[in-house]
Amino acid sequence: MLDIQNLNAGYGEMPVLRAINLTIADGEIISVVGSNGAGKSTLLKAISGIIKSTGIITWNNELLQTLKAHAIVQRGVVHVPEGRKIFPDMTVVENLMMGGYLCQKDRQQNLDKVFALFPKLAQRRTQLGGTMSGGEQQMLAIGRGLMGNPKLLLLDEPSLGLSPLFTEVVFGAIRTINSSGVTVLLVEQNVYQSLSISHRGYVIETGRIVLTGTGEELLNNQEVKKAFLGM
Amino acid sequence: MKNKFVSIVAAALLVFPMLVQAAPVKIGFINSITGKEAQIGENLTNGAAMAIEDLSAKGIQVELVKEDDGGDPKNALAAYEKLVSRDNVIGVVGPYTSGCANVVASRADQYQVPLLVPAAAKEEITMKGYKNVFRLNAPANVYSKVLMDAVKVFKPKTIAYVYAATDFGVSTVKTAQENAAKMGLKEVANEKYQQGQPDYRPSLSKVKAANPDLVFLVSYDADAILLMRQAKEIGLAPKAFLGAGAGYTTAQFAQQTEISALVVSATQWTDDVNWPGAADFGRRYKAKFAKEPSYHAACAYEAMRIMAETASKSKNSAALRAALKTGSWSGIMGPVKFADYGGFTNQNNHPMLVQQIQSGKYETVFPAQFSKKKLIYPFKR
Amino acid sequence: MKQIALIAVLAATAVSLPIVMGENPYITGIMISVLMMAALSSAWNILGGYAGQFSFGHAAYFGAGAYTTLILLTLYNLNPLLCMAIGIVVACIIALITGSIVFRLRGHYFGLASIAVAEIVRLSVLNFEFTGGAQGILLSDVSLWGIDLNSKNPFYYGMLLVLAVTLGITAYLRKSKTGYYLQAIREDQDAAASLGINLSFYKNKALIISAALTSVLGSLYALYIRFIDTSAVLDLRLSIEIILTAIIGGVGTLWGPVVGALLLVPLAEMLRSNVLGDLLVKAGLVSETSAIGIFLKGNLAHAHVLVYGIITVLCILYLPKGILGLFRRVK
Amino acid sequence: MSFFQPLLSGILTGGVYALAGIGMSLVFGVMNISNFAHGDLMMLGMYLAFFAFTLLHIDPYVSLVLIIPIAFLFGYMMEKVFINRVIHHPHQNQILLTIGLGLIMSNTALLAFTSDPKILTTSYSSSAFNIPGDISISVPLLLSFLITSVIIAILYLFLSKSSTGMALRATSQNREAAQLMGINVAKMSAIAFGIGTALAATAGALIAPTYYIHPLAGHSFLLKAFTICVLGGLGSVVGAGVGGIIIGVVEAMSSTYLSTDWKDVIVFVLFLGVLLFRPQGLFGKKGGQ
Repeated sequence: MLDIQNLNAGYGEMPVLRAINLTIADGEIISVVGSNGAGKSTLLKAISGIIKSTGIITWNNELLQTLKAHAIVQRGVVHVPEGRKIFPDMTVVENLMMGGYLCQKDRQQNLDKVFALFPKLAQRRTQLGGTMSGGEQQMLAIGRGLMGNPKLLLLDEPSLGLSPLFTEVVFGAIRTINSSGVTVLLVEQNVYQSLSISHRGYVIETGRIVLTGTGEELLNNQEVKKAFLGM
Repeated sequence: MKNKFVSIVAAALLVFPMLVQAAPVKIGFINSITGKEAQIGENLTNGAAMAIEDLSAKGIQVELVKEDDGGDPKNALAAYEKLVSRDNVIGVVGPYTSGCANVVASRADQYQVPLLVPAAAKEEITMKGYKNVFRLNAPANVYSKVLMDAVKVFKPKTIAYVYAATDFGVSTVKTAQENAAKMGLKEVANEKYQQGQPDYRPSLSKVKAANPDLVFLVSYDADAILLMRQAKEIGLAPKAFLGAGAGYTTAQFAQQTEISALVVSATQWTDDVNWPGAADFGRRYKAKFAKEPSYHAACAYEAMRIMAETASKSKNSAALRAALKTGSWSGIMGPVKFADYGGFTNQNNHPMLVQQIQSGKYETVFPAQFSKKKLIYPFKR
Repeated sequence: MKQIALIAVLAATAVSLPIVMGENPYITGIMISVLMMAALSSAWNILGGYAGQFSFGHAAYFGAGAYTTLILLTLYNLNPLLCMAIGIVVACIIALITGSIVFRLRGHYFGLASIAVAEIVRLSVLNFEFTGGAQGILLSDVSLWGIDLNSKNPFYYGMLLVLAVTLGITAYLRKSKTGYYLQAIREDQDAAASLGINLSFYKNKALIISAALTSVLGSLYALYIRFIDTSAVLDLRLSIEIILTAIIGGVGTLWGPVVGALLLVPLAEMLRSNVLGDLLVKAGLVSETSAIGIFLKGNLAHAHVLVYGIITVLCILYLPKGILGLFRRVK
Repeated sequence: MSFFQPLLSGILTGGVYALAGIGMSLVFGVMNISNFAHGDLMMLGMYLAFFAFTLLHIDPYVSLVLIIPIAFLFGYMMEKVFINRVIHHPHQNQILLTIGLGLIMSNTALLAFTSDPKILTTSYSSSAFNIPGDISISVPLLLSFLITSVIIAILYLFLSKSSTGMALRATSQNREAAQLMGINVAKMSAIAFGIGTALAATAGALIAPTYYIHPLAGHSFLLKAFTICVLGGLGSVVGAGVGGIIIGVVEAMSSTYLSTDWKDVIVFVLFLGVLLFRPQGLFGKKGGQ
């Protein structure tokens, strides 16, 4: 399980996250929701070791902050970044192979799994990543993340800029992934969709956690309704 | 490397005991030890060091203050001003490059400290009427003059120029064009190049297509070898290759017999010339530095010898200037006298030599009174 | 208030220095070099430090001033001040052409393109006849329009004046609208553009101010040394030296370039002339005949560029924000 | 005069330029650093070839089997000790660091080997053969062109097929995403710099028999290498290869049909033209930042 205590992080001298406490049990889907600039992406970057942080982040009782980013991936914590960040001059298959860079022996098996989850990618094997549409890129990005045998999948705004149709596909895939035993930490602006599929959720505002509860509780919370759901 | 270290140690050891004796006069030496010209600078350093050593063996003591200009005129000026105001030298030898020499020469009359230029070729250095500027070597125009004179008897008709886009290259070719015009030579190609290129074949192909009798070249060490290699490759074979100084006068070039055979070049000095001590200097230089002496080394040796000898007899700059102006010397560079002629002031009317690489060796072939061998013309391989 | 007093003291020291020091051409010459490099680096700092546009081709503007001045002087014997003014115009034209090409580019591309432009200028000067080509231009006159060119003081005060003007412009720009816009461009070009800042206008403005000042310094240099060729005034090494001075002092600070020049120029001169070795011997720290003494005396002369390289590397690794960066308060 | 003579000699000379450009391009792509010490690394290769030839009597082309691993290790260490410490610094600091390292290398070489240029004369140094049409082909240039082609082919296969090669490409396309794939980007940088150094040294060794060897000899190739990698598109191996040949041919053609002293100007104008109208290079793809 992931346990975060009193986490502070930021860029340069500008603090973004203040005293965050958060836990995720194995097999859960957890959402962190909040408005733009609240610090959601920063939280994921701190967990995956892209940026430095103070406080404590442990994953299965191991302190993550002493590890380099690539070593954290090795522990099964895989981060699918905001904006997809796929490799534009590589084909779909090459992108997926990069996702399986650390577990090359399971590569074929994982590739089959990803293609079963997103049949569209199978059709586009040799297309260059940079020439795909946003929705296709998002599927590729998630597929690439799955290639690394994740135990905990960190998803950063997977629905950003997607059509409603693709959004459905992506959230459906997240549920499937979770049911295969992968713990998911989901960061979203699409509050309704993400809380609906989550076991629990956290609301983050200007770098602090202001509210927490089950997905359902939060969806029914007046504050959340007013702030995020326009009700 | 080892040799250089030995020479430095030797020079330092020599300088030290002099300090103990009743303060010998100080002279300065500005040279390009670093920068683009460092290679030739090293030859000058060696020549000057040998001069000091020889004089010391004869009991003539001077204190030498060495300065590096890195080939930058601003540094040369700083070096000269340091020498005259901080070190209080009474005379200065140097700088090597024409640009630096130009700048320092233009200040010599201001500080009234005589400057003896050992090897810079640009004519204007001694054409401005500076009273404190003396030059040992022959200026740029003589390089082409002596080469043309050497081949005049064979009545060539056409000439092509291939030269580096440097001060020396451009000035020498300019005077060569004047001399060629006087001889009625027709210019059929003119190829100026930037140094450091790996491929000169297109230029050389153009020259080959023009089929000249003479190919007049001005290059530095490395590009001389490169040019001649590529000339051989594409089959450029004029009646004569005339190399003006620098790259065509090095031992390294002569060793490349495949490409250097029979190349004619102009030089300030050779070790087989019949000037007093020239052969001996060549031998000792080779023994000491494990390489052939270049004319730059000989120029620096003679300039340093003349400066140090004269300075040790003069107690101040004014006396030194007068002694340089009126004196005459004879040594490895032949007779030396700083005279005013043809627009020059304090210029040694140095007779340049023409040499040809015959069987892998430089042989002096012109003027007749200094040479033992004859020029082989036309060029055949 | 304290700042004004400090500046006044600095100014008074700078103005009175040649009088106090007396006529020592060597020391005055070095001080002229310090002032010139400080001014060059400050002028570059307006574009490189405040607008964040790292030009590696400032030698082109320096050369434009130097060449225009000497060509006009030797050919037409114009008033030196007029020559300088025309030099500024030439530099500004080159700057405008450069700006219209290179300001569309960012990051590495900008730096590389500025080198390419400067190289085109250098090679053109080298190939043309009227510029003296590889032979360079020698100014034979020793006095011009009543100025004794052999005297150091006019150049000392000339360079000092340009430095003061450059620092003044920098200080003014910092507080002005233009200054804020330039700093916005430095921090984030896209964000600045989205705020409605005309990127190309302000970048070109900074470039032209910087180029004009650099050109004046080129003119002064040409009159001071009285001989120029492409390797002295148009070389890439000069551009690099200007940047290095700014970085070592502190990029994007008012006084950084001055501090950088005060440190680097005397250091380079001490290495070049081997004063360092001499001083160690004179101080009795090293015996002249000992192995170290001989090595210092003999080899330091060969190794001074090597030492310069080592200092560059150490500064970039350990002082990436420059000397003034060490003291700058955290914002 | 034949049109094919300059064309051919331009293509062959361009091969060596290409190798220098590819090394630069790889470093540029993976690390986003302009390496101003690249010319000095070429110089390193020249001296290695020279000493292998004079001391060990190994042919300069054969000596590549020694030079490539030595240069790779040297570059790898150089990245570990110096370059990686400025990888997140502003560009200008990175550039000045490489300039400083270049100064250290060239001036150390000056102290160690003196400024006398060394000439490496092999039995084939100035040999050529003629093909119909009175065109002469330089033997050493042809050999080095062939070796360059083989090296480029190997490099291409390495980058497109091997796992490490693909990780290098991934790092060059998106450093942060590569990190999230579990790729050790710091190690990739060191490998890229090692390969870049090995390629520079190879280019130096290949040119040594037809050029001269001097502590500052690499500097003539520095700006050309930059031009080539921009022309071909940053990080594109094939692009840099073609870019090198284009530069070689443009130089040869402009000195044949225009004038020798303006050929460098023409190359720089071409460079600016490409930057303006096709900043991603002739082979770079749009969108690939």
